[in-house]
Amino acid sequence: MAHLFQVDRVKLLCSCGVLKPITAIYLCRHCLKLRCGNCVSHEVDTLFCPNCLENLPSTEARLKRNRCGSCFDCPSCSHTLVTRATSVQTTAPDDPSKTSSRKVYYLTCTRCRWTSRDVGLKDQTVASGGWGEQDNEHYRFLQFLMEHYRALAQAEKLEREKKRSSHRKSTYLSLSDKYSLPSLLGRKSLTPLSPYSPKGDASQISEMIPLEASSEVEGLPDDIFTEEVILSSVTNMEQRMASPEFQPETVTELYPLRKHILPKRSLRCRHCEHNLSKPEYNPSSIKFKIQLGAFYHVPEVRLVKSIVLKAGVENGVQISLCNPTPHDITLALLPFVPEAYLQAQQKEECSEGGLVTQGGLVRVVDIPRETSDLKLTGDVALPQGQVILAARDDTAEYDDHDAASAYKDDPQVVAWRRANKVGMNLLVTPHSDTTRVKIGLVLRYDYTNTVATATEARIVTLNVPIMIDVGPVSE
Amino acid sequence: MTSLKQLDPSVCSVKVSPGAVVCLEADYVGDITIGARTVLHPKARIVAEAGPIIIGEGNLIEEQAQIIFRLPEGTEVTDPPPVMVIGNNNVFEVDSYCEASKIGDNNVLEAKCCVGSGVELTRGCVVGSLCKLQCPQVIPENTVVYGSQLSRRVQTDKPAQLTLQLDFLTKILPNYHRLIKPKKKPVP
Amino acid sequence: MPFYESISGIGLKNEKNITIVLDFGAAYTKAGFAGEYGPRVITKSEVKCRETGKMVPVFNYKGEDELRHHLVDFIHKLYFRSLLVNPKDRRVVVVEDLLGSSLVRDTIASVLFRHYEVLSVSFVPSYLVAVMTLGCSTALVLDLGHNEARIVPVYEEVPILNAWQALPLGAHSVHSSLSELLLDRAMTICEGGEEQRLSAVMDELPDKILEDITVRTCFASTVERSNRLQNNKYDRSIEPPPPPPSIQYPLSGSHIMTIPGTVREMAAEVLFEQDRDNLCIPTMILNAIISCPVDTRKALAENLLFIGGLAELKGLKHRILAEVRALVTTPAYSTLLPSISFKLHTPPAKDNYVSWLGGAILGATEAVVIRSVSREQYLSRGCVPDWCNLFYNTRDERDQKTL
Amino acid sequence: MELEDSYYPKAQYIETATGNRVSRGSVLCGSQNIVLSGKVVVLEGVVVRGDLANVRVGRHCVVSSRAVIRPPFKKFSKGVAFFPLHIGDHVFIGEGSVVNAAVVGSYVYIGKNCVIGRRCILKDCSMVADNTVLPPETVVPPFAVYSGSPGTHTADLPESTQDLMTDYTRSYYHHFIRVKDMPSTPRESATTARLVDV
Repeated sequence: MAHLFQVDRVKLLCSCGVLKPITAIYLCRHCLKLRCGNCVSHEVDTLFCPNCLENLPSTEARLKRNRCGSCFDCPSCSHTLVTRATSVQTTAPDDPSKTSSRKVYYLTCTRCRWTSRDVGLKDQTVASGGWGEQDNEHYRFLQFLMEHYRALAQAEKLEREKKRSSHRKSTYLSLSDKYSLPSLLGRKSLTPLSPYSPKGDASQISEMIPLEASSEVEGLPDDIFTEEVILSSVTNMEQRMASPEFQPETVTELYPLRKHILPKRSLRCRHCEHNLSKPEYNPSSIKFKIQLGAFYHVPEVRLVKSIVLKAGVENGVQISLCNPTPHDITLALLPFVPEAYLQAQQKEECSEGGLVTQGGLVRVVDIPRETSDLKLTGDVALPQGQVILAARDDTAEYDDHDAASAYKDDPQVVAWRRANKVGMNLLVTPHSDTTRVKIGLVLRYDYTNTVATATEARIVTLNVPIMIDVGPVSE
Repeated sequence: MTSLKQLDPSVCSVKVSPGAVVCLEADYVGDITIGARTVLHPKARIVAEAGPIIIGEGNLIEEQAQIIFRLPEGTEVTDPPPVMVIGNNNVFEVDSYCEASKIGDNNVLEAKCCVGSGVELTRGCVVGSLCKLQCPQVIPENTVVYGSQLSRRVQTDKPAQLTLQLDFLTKILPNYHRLIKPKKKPVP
Repeated sequence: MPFYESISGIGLKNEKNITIVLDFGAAYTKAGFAGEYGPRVITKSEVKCRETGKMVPVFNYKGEDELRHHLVDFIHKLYFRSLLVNPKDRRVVVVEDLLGSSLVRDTIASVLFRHYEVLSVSFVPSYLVAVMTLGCSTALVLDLGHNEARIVPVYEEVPILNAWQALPLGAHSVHSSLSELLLDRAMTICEGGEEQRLSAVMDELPDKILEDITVRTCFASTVERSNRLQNNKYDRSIEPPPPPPSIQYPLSGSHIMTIPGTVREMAAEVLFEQDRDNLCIPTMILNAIISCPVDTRKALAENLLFIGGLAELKGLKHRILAEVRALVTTPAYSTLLPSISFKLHTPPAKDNYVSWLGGAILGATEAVVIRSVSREQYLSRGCVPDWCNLFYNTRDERDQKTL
Repeated sequence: MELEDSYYPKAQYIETATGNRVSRGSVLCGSQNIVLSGKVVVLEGVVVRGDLANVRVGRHCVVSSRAVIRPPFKKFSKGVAFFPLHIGDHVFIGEGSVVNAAVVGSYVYIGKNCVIGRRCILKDCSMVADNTVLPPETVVPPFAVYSGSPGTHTADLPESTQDLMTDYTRSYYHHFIRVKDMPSTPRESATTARLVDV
């Protein structure tokens, strides 16, 4: 949805170092830091079928291999299949002279017109379900194989435990056990590459007949040099990969595929383990139990007009600031110096790292710091002084009474004021060697934190670094 | 704009067979013959520039569908002029574009597809939405063309029956739209 | 019904969270759960580039950062579109190529541990686990991948690394050869109905179309026909064999390409043409056997295993075997490998996910618990053990470290 | 980027009491069966087929030029029926798109030149990218972006979609400004019906 207001022209610098548009950034109210998809932990919240929009409990989803029990995809073109009903004339088994009409159902694709009859699947007498599954031809062998290796591994584990209890004097083994280093480290040279050099008592391990190699391999079919190939009867890669276990080669082997389900995701801050976004359970719902998107907690900056900047001179650029919160916001625009900012970040990280090791209870797994292109290609003169953004009020929206008079605005700073929006003029001078101007600024604002635990609203000052892609430069 | 209107005879001549429902509020250019039980929605566009267009029976032509018979640039108009023949029970869905001069029976041109002038649709073919067929070719019977890769397959199902939909539209369209009156004498 | 049954029989029953098995390939990536008999998904190894928004191959990167970005996004897609489980606190088995790049391996580990906070990662060698699917312990594994053909013999469950062979002959080379042949010989029918050479219409064919043509129409010809084709190249008087039928292939709405039958037949020949060092896939097999200890050679030759997506090309296995048998009688090899016979295994899976299946078998056993690097270990060390890193493979060094 | 103003000449649009702005160049067949709930913008060349079945369009929707809104039909063993088509609030329908859906939820964005097949269901906060074909009976779940032919789930929408779409359709309405006369944009004559007085 980035194209709607071209939100990716204005990007916020996340605490992990990634630049993202405001719609992809979150504000953790507990850490009071910006977070993004890159630096939060994603979790599968609920599972649902995207076609019938039914919830699937996770155990059921596991049993059904993440596929819906009632919806099918077309094996030929991947579109959802629909059930068609027709009636057939059947003769009663006891009296061949009597015919009765019976309803039968088959699956058909409204896109490529594939039907379950194409591959010889019998019509079903019930409207939903009843379509069987394909069997893996190697099923029995693989079952044996799995059992065999499982027994082998079990034997190995027992052996290790025996060794551990009998206090051998081999210093190196006990040491490696003590430090619970993986056995990869405990053995020398190539042994770690072989997880199953048979050790221990072979007699305990179940008998398994290995596959035999054969000297004859199936060659090309005889008719390949003479037979015309009908392209539409040979499956393509997508059709094959849609059922990885079977990978049909001709269209006669295409069987209906159960619809793959989708997750609803929730996001969690890695540092404080609080949820940043948690959707409601109902698959059709667009509401959230928890929603800490920056869009709702950080004033949104937008360019008002797309302009082409003139090289070498000051250009007037208008931006709008919008308050999404139900509290008045006092804000100021400050210059952004990437180098200084990065240094401050590093310093902070060091001090934080120290804290973590001292606490030692919860260890935060930090992701590697990202580096973004923070090169500024234009100088900007920011309006001085503070501005108050009116609180968002859905009822007052487009109520035409003059809001501007209520705030004693400095016309040098505020170009216009409308409900919870304010327009501000910036002066941008493009650098000489650039074709596209990017400016940076820091948005300093007073955020009213309404964490449930706090008894009253607390006001904190936040600094949000913002990069704006102002536009191209003309000579 | 309130008085009675009719088609400009200097621009077009539309012969409508009895039983066809042909809305007046569409674009017609040239010599057009429309067969029985054919339903032509408002805002369709039929242009017979190169020669007459003969549309068969039981066709469904939806709004913004275009059937254009136009000679490639630089070719002389021959005498007698070529004829564009559309068979029976074809569907031209919304915003489809057809220049094919030979169309058989039971074909479906889905919404926003485009069939070029050198293409021949035989029978029971389906040209999927947004598919563009421009290379001169004969599409074999029951071929379905679909998707951005213009994948093809042969359908085994019989083409869907149109009659029910046509009956319904025949009943309902006269209530809302001005129609072109059929000729007294059925078109041979 | 195996649809449900396969789940109930899963190992590590005490552990609620089933291990994830990932096999990253240059062209396709296989992902699924341990203990299952097939991967849940085989997907193109492609991600949306963060800058351009275009789909790019995951392992096509300029630097470590880019590779990490690709992997973060790609693994995210695997978890949240296909596997649908929380990555956190779950074990992962990564099927790795022993000859693969260390950077890729380290980055995979870093992404899994740091971004997805997995419980443990176990890198298992693809050649070895592929042999495990056969139930035997010895095989010469030829992996016909996208970029390269690689051989690592496995003897009694130990990969004989010094006998490895690799040549840049993979599906990719078949595609380029196909592209060259088509641009040289194929004709297309254009919008106006006129026939033109393909090269007059376009400079190159997209990879997706080349792959599609290879998969649907190409095959590896027989030795006999191939020889006649080769001879015809040098001596026009020798009759070439009658070509297989050509195919009308619609390129787009405005072009229909005619693929000549000879192109279908010859695209895969590139795998058998000896390069300047007289190397090709058949010689790789024999060279690998020769590099192995004498007493293992017979067993390896009688247990060949061809895996990888390209191995599914029609007639390819047959052709390789035929070429190898012919080659071994030539003076260059007959003295070194006298009276040797070759036998090929048929794995209990499609060729392109044999290694994944091996990983899934291994991942379903207790062994994965012992043989993996846990998150704590990784975070305190900052790297994963690697066989080629002397730090982990020198006894004295290691003893000092652990003391 | 804020939306830029676009202008429309007073003579070419009808503004209703509820604030709908409907181009005179649009075709609303069976207008008694069409409900525009207020502040809906219908641009030139749009076709709405109220004659086939009821069409209800929610508040603050934008229907761009040459789009077609057409109730879907379904065949039964005895006859066919056209189903009513409901479109929610704050929906944007792009240029030249054909909407045959059964239901379009609220806060839905449909791009340019799309085909929404018969009886599709577009849930709230979903999006169909430009040049997408949704085959008949496709369901687009909330927060999904469908694109391609056939439309497949290729991306996800941000959680703030609801407010973005509200803001977008509102801004569109407020930046769609009436002027007395347009500075010479000649109306196309080629596409209008060739009718003459009797």
